[in-house]
Amino acid sequence: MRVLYFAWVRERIGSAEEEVDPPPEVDTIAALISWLAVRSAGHAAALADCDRLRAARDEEFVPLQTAIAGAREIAIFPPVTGG
Amino acid sequence: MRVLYFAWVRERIGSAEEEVDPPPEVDTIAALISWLAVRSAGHAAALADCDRLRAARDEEFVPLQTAIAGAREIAIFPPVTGG
Amino acid sequence: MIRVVVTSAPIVLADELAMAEQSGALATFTGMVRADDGVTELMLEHYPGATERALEALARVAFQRWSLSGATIVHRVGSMVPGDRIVFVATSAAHRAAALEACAFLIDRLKTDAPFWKRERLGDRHRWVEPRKSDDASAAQWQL
Amino acid sequence: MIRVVVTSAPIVLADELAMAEQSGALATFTGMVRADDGVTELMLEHYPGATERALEALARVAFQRWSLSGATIVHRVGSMVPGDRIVFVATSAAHRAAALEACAFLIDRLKTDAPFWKRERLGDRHRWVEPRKSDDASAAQWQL
Repeated sequence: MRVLYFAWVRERIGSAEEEVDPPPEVDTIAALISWLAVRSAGHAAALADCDRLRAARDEEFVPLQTAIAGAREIAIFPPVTGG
Repeated sequence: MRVLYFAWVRERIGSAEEEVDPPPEVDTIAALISWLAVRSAGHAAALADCDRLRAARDEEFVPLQTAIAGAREIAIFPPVTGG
Repeated sequence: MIRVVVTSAPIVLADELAMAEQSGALATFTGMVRADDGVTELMLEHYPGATERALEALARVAFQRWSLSGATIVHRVGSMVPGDRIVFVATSAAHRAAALEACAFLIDRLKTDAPFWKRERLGDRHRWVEPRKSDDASAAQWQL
Repeated sequence: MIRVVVTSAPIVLADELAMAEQSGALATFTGMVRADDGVTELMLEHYPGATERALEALARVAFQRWSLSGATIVHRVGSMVPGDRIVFVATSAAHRAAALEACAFLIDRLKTDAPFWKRERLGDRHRWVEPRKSDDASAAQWQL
């Protein structure tokens, strides 16, 4: 599964994307975020506070409680600020 | 005093403006309209129904009850339809 | 900056936009002649002098109420055909809500507050356009 | 007609207007980079693919809800300086209320529904723009 990072999430992690293979008990985006957070100090800094994070599953905005089974691509990012 | 007519008021009267000198008892725009209405069949057709008329005094929209004393120019016209 | 123009010349959007103040947020509205019911020509009559005065008063009200950096009103008069632009309004402000609201205010209010009259031609007959109740309602919602 | 463009090229208003559908009423909104607090550069990051998808979905919603004849969204990405245009929205409909409302809807909703992130540069430091509560409130007023 591919995980994409944007904005300050990307900056803190130091990478725009990574390929991951989470274990079966990591079943939602929220669980995926907790699982990713221990990978590095950068991951921890980026992913510590779920309240400041939003996500997309296969290019579609979804709540963090969304299941990840079958997803090709999960994106994790701060609240958007376009327009 | 100059009286201006616009739109179908102008068309029915057959003239865009005229100079008039109403007697002192013709003191408001509504009274002026009644006084003008008897001038010709065209005036009567144009000025019969006060509900369908609006007016300006010296280029400023005003109610028909407005006094005409001291006015240079009174305009009489249908409700506006610009934009 | 306030710009009010009443003209019989066509309204060129690119030119108007180039002249419009642009600071943060710019909202515009353009009204065009529709070919409803087989209308072939629209004649716009106005009250020279009073028209400019009414539009300038309206623009000044919007300018202050929404702290605009720019307000433009261009209204065409005379003979037009379907597709021609009748009116262009542009408002500019630091933030979008002010620009969008002021633009809607100006177009709603100029329909009831400025001395213009529309006459439609349909083939060989013509008719004066009746004011719409919905226009009065739209204008009335902007308390002054 | 729906037109959605995400581009790193400057937004040219005259070109966009020439392409926008114009039928009866045309409303536009243009957002520009402000030099607030000494901002010298704005960097717009986005999520390629998802961005276009979100904007097209939004344009389709507006198109149906207000029976539009045209909806255009052009959003710039990459590096910009104060005065540069970030976003252009145009909506066209038979009547003005539909065009004006749909235009306000699109700009309000794209601020919360499309994956863009703004980073401001102030001299030699930079900061990510925080979302504004007022943007959420503006977007939420448009019930779907």
